[in-house]
Amino acid sequence: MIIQHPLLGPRDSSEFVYLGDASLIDRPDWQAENAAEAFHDYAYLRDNPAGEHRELWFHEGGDRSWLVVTRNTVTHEISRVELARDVARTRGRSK
Amino acid sequence: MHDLVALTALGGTGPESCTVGSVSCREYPDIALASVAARLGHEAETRTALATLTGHTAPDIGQTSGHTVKAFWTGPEQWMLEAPFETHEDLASMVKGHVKDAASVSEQTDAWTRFDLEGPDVRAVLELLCNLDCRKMAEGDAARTSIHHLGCFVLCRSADVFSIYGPRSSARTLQHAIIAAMNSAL
Amino acid sequence: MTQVNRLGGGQIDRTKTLNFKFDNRNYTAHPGDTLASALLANGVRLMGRSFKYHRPRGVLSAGSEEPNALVELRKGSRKEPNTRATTIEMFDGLEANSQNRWPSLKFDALAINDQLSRFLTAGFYYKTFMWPAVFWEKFYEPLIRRAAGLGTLSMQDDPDEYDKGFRHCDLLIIGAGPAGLMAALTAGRAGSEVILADEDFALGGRLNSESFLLNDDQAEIWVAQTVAELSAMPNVRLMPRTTTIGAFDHGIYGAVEQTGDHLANLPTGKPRQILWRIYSKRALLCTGATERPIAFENNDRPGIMLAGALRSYANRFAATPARRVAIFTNNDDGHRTAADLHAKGVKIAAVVDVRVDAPTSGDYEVLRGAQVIDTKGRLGLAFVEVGLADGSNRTLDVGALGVSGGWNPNVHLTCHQRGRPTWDEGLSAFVPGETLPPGLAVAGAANGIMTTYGALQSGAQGAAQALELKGDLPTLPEAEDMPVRQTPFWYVQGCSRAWLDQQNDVTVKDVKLSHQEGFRSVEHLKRYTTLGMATDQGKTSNMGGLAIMAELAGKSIPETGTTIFRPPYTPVPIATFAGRLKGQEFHPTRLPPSHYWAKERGAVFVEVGNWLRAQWFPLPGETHWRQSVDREVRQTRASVGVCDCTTLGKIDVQGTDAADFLNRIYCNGFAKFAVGKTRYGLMLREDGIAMDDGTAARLAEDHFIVTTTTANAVKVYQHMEFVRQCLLPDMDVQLISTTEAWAQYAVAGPNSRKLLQKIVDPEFDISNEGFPFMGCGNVTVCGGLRARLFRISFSGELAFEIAVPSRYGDALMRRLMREGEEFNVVPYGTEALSVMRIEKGHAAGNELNGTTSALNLGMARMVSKKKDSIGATLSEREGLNQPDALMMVGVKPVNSGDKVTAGGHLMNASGPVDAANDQGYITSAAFSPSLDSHIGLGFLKNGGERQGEKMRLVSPLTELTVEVEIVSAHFVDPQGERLRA
Amino acid sequence: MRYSGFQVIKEALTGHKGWKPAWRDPEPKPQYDILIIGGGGHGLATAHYLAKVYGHRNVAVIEKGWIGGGNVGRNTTIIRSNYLLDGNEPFYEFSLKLWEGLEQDLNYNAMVSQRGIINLIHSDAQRDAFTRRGNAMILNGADAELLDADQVRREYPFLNFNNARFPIKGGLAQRRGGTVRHDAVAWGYARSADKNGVDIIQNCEVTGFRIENGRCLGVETSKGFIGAGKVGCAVAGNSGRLMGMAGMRLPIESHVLQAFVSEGLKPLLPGVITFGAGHFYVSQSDKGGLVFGGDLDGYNSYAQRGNLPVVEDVCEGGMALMPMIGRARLLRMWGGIMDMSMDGSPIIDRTHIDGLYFNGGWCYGGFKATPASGHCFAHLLAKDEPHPTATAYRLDRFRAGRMIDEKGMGNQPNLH
Repeated sequence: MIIQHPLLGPRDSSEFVYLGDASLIDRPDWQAENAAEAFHDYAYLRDNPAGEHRELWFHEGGDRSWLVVTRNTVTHEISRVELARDVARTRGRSK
Repeated sequence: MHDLVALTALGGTGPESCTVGSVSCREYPDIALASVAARLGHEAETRTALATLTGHTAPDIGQTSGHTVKAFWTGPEQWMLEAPFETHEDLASMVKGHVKDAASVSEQTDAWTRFDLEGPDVRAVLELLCNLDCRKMAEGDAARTSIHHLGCFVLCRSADVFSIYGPRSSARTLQHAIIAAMNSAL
Repeated sequence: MTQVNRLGGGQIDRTKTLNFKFDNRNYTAHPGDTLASALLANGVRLMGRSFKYHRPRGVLSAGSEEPNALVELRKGSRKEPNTRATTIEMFDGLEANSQNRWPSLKFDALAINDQLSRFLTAGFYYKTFMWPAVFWEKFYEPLIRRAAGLGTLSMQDDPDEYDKGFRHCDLLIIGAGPAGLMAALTAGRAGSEVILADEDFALGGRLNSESFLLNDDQAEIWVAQTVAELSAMPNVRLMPRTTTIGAFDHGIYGAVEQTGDHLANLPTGKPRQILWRIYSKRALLCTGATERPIAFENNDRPGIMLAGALRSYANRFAATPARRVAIFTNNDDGHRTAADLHAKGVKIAAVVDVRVDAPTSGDYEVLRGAQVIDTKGRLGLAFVEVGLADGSNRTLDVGALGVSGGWNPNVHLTCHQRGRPTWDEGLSAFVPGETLPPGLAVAGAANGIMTTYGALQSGAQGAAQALELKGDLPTLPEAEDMPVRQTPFWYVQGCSRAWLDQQNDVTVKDVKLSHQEGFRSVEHLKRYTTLGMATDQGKTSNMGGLAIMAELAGKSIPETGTTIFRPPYTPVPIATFAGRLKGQEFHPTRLPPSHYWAKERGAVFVEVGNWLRAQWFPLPGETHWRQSVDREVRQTRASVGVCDCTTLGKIDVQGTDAADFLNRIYCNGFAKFAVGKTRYGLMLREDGIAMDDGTAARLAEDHFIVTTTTANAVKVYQHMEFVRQCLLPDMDVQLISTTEAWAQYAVAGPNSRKLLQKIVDPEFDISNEGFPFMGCGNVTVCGGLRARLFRISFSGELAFEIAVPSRYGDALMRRLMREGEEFNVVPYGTEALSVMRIEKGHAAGNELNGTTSALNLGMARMVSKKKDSIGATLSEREGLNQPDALMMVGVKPVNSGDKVTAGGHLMNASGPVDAANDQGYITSAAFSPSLDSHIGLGFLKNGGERQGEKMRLVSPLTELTVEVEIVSAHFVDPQGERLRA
Repeated sequence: MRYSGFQVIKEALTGHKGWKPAWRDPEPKPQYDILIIGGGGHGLATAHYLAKVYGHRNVAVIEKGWIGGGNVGRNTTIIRSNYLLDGNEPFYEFSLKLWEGLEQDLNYNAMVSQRGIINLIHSDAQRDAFTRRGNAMILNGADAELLDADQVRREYPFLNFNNARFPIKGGLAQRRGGTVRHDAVAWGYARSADKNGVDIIQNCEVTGFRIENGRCLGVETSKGFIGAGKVGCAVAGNSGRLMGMAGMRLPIESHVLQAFVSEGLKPLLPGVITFGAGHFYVSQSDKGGLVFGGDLDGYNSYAQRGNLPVVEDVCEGGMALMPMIGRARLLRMWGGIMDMSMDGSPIIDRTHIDGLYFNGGWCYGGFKATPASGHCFAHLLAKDEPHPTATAYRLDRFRAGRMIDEKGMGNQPNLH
């Protein structure tokens, strides 16, 4: 596969390491009421869609960026690639 | 001045080199390296500091620039600086002196081994080594890629001169891969 | 032997004669021949035996679709079984042997299977060989295995080199027939980066096999001119002998170039084959079509082949299987073969055409509305039995029969991303479907355009569209443009032993049985009968089987379905996919800075991941490794030892938020600790299980050096980048690995300080007061070399780790040895390192095995509840906090001299020994010179409470039971006085 | 009709007129006691044991395509019970014992071939881990044997002992391990279940569940609504898709695992061989093909196809371990969809919806588990309590912190 790196352009997916669903960015609040339940769902439950999937790839053999790749799990078509750091910020993560 | 004898990454007191057909491969130990990563919110200062250090604006993505001290892009707001070893052995602290708290600086000199490939058919060798579109690479281009399972930097110095930086501890493996490709392609 | 069946003309170089051997007989050939064409020219029709019935077989085709003529090429370690004679480019000295026969090709004992064929129908083995059960492995299976299989491997290592490479292009053109050549011309002249790949050694495709004209010239002349023009273009790369094997995601194609297979010997350093990963913006599939046979009784005899193949042998290779031949066809293309062979002086006994309105094509007899109903000839075709339109029979006395059932477009690569071809009524064949691999277009016969002019035109248009070229296309040569219509004729009614899959011996009868037993979906048919599962992947057989199943099911062919094709297009040597990454080059080898010095010292080395580390340093007279290791341990604990620990991961963590960042990464507190200090840290995975441990040294307010275990260096770095970029994007932290930049040595033992005081420059105070336990800092050594010093200990002794730039690592080690002589310094390897850490009770890889929590490791109290750190929350789940949870303990044999086995399980002193009573297991074991006893670390249920308990350590696997006592994991210096000395 | 050598001869002599379809092709009834979704190995095995062991005859198996078309039709056919953890080993040993009697049980020759399996050892740490595993196997009543380097060399002289990057230091062997003709497993179970009255309904795709106040009443299908007292789902690979229709999120990701077969060769490999320093395992089929595989492609996928990097990775492993296969040709590659669970172990359990039961998360170990999975799922469906060997395969084990993590990789499915 070829991932259109937002900074580097087309790069072979073999340069990347795959982690999984991009929802791993949305780490729950450790002090919340239902923290235990929330962390269980966060760590273990997946939508696992047959279709569009937002997922995390690490450019190990490149610039060491984490990317959020939107890829169809049936056709492997990639429709969007973003820097995970930007996505994390838009999803309200900070320090 | 200390009296410890340095070894090259290949384990010799001097660099190794070999030639196949029109292409030569030379180990290049006489280089000092330091990585520079801009601190959050200090990207502009860092670039300015790099400009004064290299005498050239900080290189853009996939680029390299500079004169005695050269810089090439390694990641978002992150660069690697190159300078002659004999004059800049302690490059990192010199650079840190310039960038101060605008950037994090880390000595990288001996993290890497460098091989310079030179010759008219050098690109025929490179296409057996890495998936970069080497035929399209021009002077000043730099990219990280994987060679023989090793994370390497490939820099295009001129039409028929390329530098390959690979992990120091795997210098033997990298050299073997390069020479095998030279024998195969040439 | 002379080339009795060599004809005039053809594209072979008669000025050179090549010698070759088949089944140890000598023959001659010419450059331009394949093994198959050369054998035919030499009057050899019998080339192989079939898989199941061991029927005599010759060539069916003239290309890579060949199911029959499989041979063992070359000898010794270079033997290649199952090699298609039709694609072997002739070279001088070639040697090949027939396969799957014994004792000889002519007399094959297992031909008996042919007599037993009525018992050996499709799937018979599912219904028998069941009693008695033990007989299967002992008797039935070995029998079946020996009969099955085709060629034999040499069982020797493949001595050849292979390569892999990468190429990039705007347009990849797959197939260099009329469509491909015209496409290349169009794209090449437009200046695009073009790769034109073809499996054949001669570009031109079918044009090389046809007699018709392009622009009033022989087609081969136009081919030569076009190839010449293309080779002169710097932007066009011609890749003959290159099979495009697969269409993978996002325009990446796999292609195998046969760089050495046509050579008698490989030049040194040159690869036999290269696997190219071709990165294409667009691709054009111009792979032409494959002729399909007609099934009739005994249609598999040597001499019976596809009519187009017969034509290829005559026109391109100037060879014929016989001087007197017949044609069996349902379409006009069969007549073209007759005409061409007739023109070459081959006698055409008759053209048997199933059509009553068949045309007259030349000066020979055409039997209209006739069908071939049987054939005779044991090792080669002798007679053809024809059923005539009037119901009477005629016997033709011929040595060869050309069969044409029409042509199937080669759609294979269009299916590689699971696209399904669609049925074309006019052609009665499958053509490329709606969903193609993105970026791929199809031209020429592969797209169902069956005329030469149409192929040329669609090639040019295909290239223009793919590259969005404006302006006029190159002018096309004049070429035949006869509309082609194929009316299907799959098999002759009433036949039963009529072969569909010739290699796997699947006949019309088998398909009928499969239908009768309910295996009616195409996939069931394939799997039950093995139709299309042979080395040719059903290129000539799938359609026939499918058509017959459709007829039996009373459905149309598209209703019955189609089987899609998978990569590779043709079989590829496993070595080609590995390239150079074999033997010692399988993985990179990482050498620590002291490697060359250690080699001089005669160290014994061991692989630790990709690292090669010194395991121990034997001295003259030491005959057993234990002697060396015990000495290294004793000497280190008694005085001082040095060990290269460069392999530990080192991550440079900088930034104003570095401390907060580490506080999140480690489960124990990290917020406040002083510059110049080092702290032990435990990292959890988010699931609360220990990921890795190490130390963090604070060199400055905003600068830490984090160490990881050797094994987890890469994983931990990824994890830290994940937390930095995805979870804490606004923290000011920068990370970079510095593992290889610094040569780092552990200097351990009561005299380690004394030794280092001779190395570290005097202005640095490393006394216990000036540089206490867990201290760290920048120093200089040997008169000014920058270095880093850490006072940390893995061995449990007073110890330091000293780091200098890697290039000076060798020199520093030599200096430590020289300056250490007065203290009787000893270098120690990974074994002694491991013994000492077990004695000290430090957890390592065997304990941090991915299933143990901080609690299991006895560090539950380290997990801070006052902060948010990775893994803290999920580490509180009840399943991980059972009262009888496993806890790390030490074990000691009750009877000194008894051995402790890592991997042994712990059982109560009495009671049954089984899984239900399992109490725990031993992770690490060693002989401790310090305690003069074997000792071990392990995990024991409720281990915290069980010190002093006697238990049984059992290892049924190694037939061992030892009585052990549970003790503290800290065998040596439990109070840690030595560390602080 | 009973299969036997005698029957084969009789039919041969009478022109094979008497062979009947291996299973009927019925239309679905409106209501069944138990409905199995998924006509793969596990679903068909469940039906067989439900009928034969637990006496349930009013059972149907519905399959969206043709039976045996899922992973049972596209795997590397290995059977073994060389597991480490208490949650797993008894179950897989139970499975191996069922394999050993399968053909007589089914009256179908699935070519269960116990020619042994060996996991090679390349480091001391690996030996320690395999010793612990071998002991666990024996303590659970399975067979295991620890071989040293010389023993391995004697049994497998063709392995790379002379120029290995990671020298072979021994191996953990299980002599009772081996291979089975995978398609025949599906067909044998189908034929037996059908004989015992189970309806096998092909080309019948589930489009939804009918769930009313917390209870599952049946399924909507391409052939209309089918009612059932209990519905068991056994569609590993597509578990996410199917259970999604019931509104469930699972601790499972779907990944692609590629497998490969070479051209047919005369016998050369004694059994199953697993490389310990790279991603490669191999056996040789009765037809002579080398059947081999390696690691997952590593990304979520339902595409049933993979990409080149893993093909290369697997072949690199093969060449590193046995350079003699270099000139054998890779004939065919294919990809299967794996239900990769969060700890690498399967799930056989009730769901929070009454009458809806789940069997999945088999990762790439599903084939060897087929008989036990069917038997245990049948037990659960028939008795509403887990089979003694499958008590650990709970859906809620992650919430409880009772993972069954053989590889110690944690909650990252593509690492298991």
